[in-house]
Amino acid sequence: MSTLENGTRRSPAIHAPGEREITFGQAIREAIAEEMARDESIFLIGEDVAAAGSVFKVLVGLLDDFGPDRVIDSPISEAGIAGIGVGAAITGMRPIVDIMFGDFTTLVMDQLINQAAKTHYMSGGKLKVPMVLRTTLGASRRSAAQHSQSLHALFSHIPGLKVAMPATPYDAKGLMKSAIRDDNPVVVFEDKMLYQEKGPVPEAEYTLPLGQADVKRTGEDITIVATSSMVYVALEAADKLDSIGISAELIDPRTTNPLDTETLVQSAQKTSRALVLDEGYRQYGVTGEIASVIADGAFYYLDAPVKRIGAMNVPVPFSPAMEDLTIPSSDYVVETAKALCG
Amino acid sequence: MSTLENGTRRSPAIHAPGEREITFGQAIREAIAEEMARDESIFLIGEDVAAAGSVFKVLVGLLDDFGPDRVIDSPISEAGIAGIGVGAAITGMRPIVDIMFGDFTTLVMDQLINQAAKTHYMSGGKLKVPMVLRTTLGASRRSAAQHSQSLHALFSHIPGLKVAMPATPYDAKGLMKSAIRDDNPVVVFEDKMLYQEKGPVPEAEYTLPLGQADVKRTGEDITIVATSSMVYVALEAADKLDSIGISAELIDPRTTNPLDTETLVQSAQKTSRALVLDEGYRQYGVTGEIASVIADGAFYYLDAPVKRIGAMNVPVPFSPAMEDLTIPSSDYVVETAKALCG
Amino acid sequence: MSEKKENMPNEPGLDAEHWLQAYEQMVKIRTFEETANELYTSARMPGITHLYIGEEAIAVGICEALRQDDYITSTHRGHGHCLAKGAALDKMFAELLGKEAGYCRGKGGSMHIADQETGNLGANGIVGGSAGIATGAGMSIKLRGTDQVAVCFFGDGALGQGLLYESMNMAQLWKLPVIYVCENNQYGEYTHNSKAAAGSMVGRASGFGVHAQAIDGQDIRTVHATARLLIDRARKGGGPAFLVCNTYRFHGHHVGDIDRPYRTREEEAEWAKRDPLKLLEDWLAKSQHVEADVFQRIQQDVKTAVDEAVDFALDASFPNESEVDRHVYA
Amino acid sequence: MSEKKENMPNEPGLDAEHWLQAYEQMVKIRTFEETANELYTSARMPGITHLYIGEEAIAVGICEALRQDDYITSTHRGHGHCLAKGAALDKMFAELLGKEAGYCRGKGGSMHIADQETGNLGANGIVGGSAGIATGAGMSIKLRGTDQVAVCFFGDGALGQGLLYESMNMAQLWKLPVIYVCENNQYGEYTHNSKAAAGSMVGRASGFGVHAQAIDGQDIRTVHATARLLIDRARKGGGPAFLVCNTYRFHGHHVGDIDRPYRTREEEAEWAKRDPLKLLEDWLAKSQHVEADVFQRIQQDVKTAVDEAVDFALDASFPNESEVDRHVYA
Ligand SMILES: Cc1ncc(C[n+]2csc(CCOP(=O)(O)OP(=O)(O)O)c2C)c(N)n1
Ligand SMILES: Cc1ncc(C[n+]2csc(CCOP(=O)(O)OP(=O)(O)O)c2C)c(N)n1
Ligand SMILES: [Mg+2]
Ligand SMILES: [Mg+2]
Repeated sequence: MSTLENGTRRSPAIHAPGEREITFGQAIREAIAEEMARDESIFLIGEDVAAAGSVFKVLVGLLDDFGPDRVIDSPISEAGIAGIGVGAAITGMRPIVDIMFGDFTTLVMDQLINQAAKTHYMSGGKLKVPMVLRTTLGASRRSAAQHSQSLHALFSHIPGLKVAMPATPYDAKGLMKSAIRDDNPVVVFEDKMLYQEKGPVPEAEYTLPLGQADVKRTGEDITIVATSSMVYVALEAADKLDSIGISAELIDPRTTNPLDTETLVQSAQKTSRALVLDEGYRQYGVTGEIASVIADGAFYYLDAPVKRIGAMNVPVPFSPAMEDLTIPSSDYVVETAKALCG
Repeated sequence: MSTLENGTRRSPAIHAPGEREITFGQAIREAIAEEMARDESIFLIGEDVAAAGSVFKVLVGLLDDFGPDRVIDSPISEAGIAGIGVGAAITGMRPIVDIMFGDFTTLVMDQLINQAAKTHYMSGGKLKVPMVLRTTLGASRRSAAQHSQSLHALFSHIPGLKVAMPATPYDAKGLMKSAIRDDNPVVVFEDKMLYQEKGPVPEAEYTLPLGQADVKRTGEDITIVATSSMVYVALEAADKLDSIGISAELIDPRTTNPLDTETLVQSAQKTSRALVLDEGYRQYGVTGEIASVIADGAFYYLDAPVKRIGAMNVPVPFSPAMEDLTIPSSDYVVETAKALCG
Repeated sequence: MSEKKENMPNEPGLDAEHWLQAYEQMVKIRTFEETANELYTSARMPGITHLYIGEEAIAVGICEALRQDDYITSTHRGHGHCLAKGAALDKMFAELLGKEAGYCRGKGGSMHIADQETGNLGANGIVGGSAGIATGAGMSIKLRGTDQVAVCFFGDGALGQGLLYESMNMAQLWKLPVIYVCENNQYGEYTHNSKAAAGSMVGRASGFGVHAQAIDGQDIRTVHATARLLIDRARKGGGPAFLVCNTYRFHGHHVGDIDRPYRTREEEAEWAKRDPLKLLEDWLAKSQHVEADVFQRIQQDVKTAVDEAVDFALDASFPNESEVDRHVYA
Repeated sequence: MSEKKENMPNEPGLDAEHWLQAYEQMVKIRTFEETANELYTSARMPGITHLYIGEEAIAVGICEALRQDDYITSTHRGHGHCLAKGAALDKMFAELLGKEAGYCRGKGGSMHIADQETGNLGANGIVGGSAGIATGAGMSIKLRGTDQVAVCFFGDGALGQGLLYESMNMAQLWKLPVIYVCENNQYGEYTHNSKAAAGSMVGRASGFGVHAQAIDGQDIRTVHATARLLIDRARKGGGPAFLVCNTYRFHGHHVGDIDRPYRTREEEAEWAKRDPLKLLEDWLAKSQHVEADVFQRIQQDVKTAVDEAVDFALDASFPNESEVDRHVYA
């Protein structure tokens, strides 16, 4: 996926003939299963992850494959299981802690920010915390304000943590495997609306480095940076832009921390225009960082200000009549891009 | 403080003759005491806030003045007292919840983000949460990674919350009073290194609006935006820049949310150069938002990229030999400003 | 975990009329929930919702012992609490459908219904998330010097949340008038509480010095009598209490949880015998000689009211687009 | 809160030699802490620190019952735990002074000393913050199938943190080998625990089904004997335990807390009579006929070692500037 010939375009959801196609959810499961088979120190803990295979059914089958010692249903104790993750990681295990909805990560902040993220540093490099916290992001499920947030910016802010937010099944598998192998606490955000999304995933084993952006589509006139499911919104927008003669390059950072600033800046230097798209709240979030990085690094190349599109700065409303307004749409991306290129 | 004649400069710590001068800590106490005397629905709750007057001694005397029903020592239960704050606020009180160190706000994230911030919206405007959460920020006390963070960006990201971060005694008093009177949850971050800082504070009552930046110093060549104690670092830098013929305008947003974007952008449009200074971690924090706002709003006026200076992206180290390196210094600000103006 | 101390407190001496009113409330919840389920299965309701069917005796038994100015906090499985505390059917349905006429103008939805007029401080999507809020309401009552009481409803799953213990500790320290009601319906989502809660539920609260007891949550007379005592005690400054009501949700965790592979049909059948509506009906018929047609009339009246409310909600309009960024700040 | 069940378990039949070794460990901690205090008052130590003086019998009594490969988690008042688990004086002082030779290369300081070689998973600046970590270590032990044990030290103030209850619940559910040791020194900072902890400390744990008891924390023989039993039980799969050790910190909350207006000099004098070092000395002298000069020699040897360690630390160099952004990521 990561090397595309100049000028070609390929949606992450469209695959070459003969390639195997699985869903995003299957890709996550496959990554976890492969890693658990490879390394006995990996275990998974969370609410309804074992018998029920998670509320999103993403983990179905793992309990059968690895047994109840390694796939553990926990009480509804987010802080507690995050703490268990940290303690187990420090003492030789590689826990995967499952936090059902990203909104509930508010309950694990102390364990993540003050413990997991700082243990390696505070111990002068002696202890390490090879732990994955996987959780979700994304609105539009009519789940209202406490089940729809995209809180990845909070974690991206904290040194000592890494943050991955895959958009495609291919990226999901490759990044999850790397996250599990990483010796640091890595938070993986999965858009719950993507679990059924299909895409090509090779049978052969592979991993993707954390910190390497992917050019999801090449283009000449404007750089669109998009994360997680916003990649699909951006692709749709790119198609529409294409039809009016604007060629958009689409870059998916894939991890916000580490952030592949080089790829972002180079693209903006090439296209002279940039737009950043992320489903987190717009204010003090991911778009601010990325736009700043580009506005700084490509300053002398830019023909227009870097624009940012995020979730509307409101709690996510329940009513369908309102919820969809809070999420960036491809039309809005097109409008913004047109204005920049106009 | 907020209206300064063009060209004059006045350090927030320097006052006109005859004006009363008190410390930042006294200003905070005075604000709380005045408001508590005015409005019986205000109460204060926190760890060692009553008998001990807080570990920073900022609240000494309040217990005597208002009694143990309104100045309440709590168990070490940050999440619990934040929850109590929300519930009391919904039912007609105006709680001030004291979280001793900003680092411990990681424990109240759910109550702040999922409850306090969203209650008004989720209830369709029926319930409101007039609550203040006061806490600290700032490093350089040799307190190491769990007692030195400046986590205000995390709260600034969340719609429904307001965030104030006063730099001077004058601002501290005026903003604290407004925070207490505000019908929304307001998080007030006080730099613990500023409590002894003196400055002019009128005897007469006043409040300062949340969302209005203050021009702490006017200038022509570069705009320096600085928050909380970074205002002092910026003032020092501005003096040094002055001596080499660079005239810096210093703007203190005073609240990150709401953010007075107009004042920021106008200043940058005037000076054509901008630099943003904040003690939070640099990545995905306050500097990213403010730099983006300026880079966007002043795009066609800027002669150089907007630069950001934040705390180094590392957990705060204990050793004095390292800790000071992580905090922005006036010399570094001068270097950066010189490079921008060069 | 087996702590069914089914001690029946002194009969409060209520007459058949009172119990028929309680019966009507239970029927209202039951019918509301069945209708909500239909709205879901017929794809007329956005999202999902969690049905209270089977647990009605708890909300009604307790809320009938409360005054209008008393407070409750509720959960994701909150319709029963809202209705029992006095919410109107039409605004409830309107909220479930995301309409502007709903309790929260469509912003909250099923999981966030709040209504300050009936003292409902809000349902909550965060398990255990309202323990602090209810305790804060108790603090507010104490500071304002009124004799209100706050009831915190939560499920057995919330026993996993540390906030609950922080809250109970403070409520006991400061003798706040808060009743913590654990609706022990045996499961948190798809996990039985024997796999989630070690030790004794009542013991967890009594360790903090909080008066604690467990009762049969299917028998509204037990629930109500116990609630009266505890609420009265709290009102008089006797401090908080913790009440485990043993119960069962007759449906799945949410409307989409149809197969329920995590529990047996036999277990469900056992509990179905202890349907709270049926139990009250039987008692009223046997001991109070209430005729069968009385129940039928109540059911029919409720059905009519529910149907009207649904029609109202279906016809009601969605909020205006301009509504979306209102009420972020007060 | 008064739960001094001073039940002395069976005498483990240890000889004078063993107790002299324990005595030396206690003296080491005492002397370390007095020296740390001096470093502070003479402005040679950056920041502040929390002294363990008065509580030595707990750390030593428990750690003497642990193997090197057992784990502990510690607190802001952590020097005693670190030393009792086997930390070296010189690296401890070096860390307190922010030197590169310190346990954490100067990055952690007094509040964050960790040493994987002695199984010390780290002191913690967040009250109660290590409850989850210790429990995770217990989980790790269980999954790896070893017979190690993890001890979680915390103060009475940590009883206010919900995480502790979440952790104990899971430890009990899964029978994890974790001993939760509550060092009840009566105060959390400047607040007496009668104002912070309602109910019964042991009751809080036993509510979760966790074996719980309270003992005299000043008598190392009681502490050690109890610890041996509980640790042995945990090692054999008997599950977690909760142990309240009643004690007192002889100094202020931290080195800068000189006036201690929140407690009386009389109370302090009462507790001073129960100095854990003195108690052991007395017992050794009376029952084991150990001569006074033996204690003196131990004290002197320790003093010499501590002095050497301080000199080492004072002479040691600060970390290089380039160290500052190392170890953010592994
Ligand atoms: C903090 C938190 N964790 C997880 C969830 C997901 N969740 C929703 S309901 C539920 C089960 C709650 O069980 P219980 O408290 O017993 O209530 P019941 O559904 O049985 O009425 C879970 C885990 C949540 N909403 N909040
Ligand atoms: C979560 C958290 N809240 C508050 C503090 C500030 N604080 C540091 S030590 C302390 C008192 C702790 O009391 P206790 O647990 O009894 O330990 P002791 O100091 O008595 O040994 C407090 C409140 C903290 N470090 N962490
Ligand atoms: Mg349940
Ligand atoms: Mg203590």
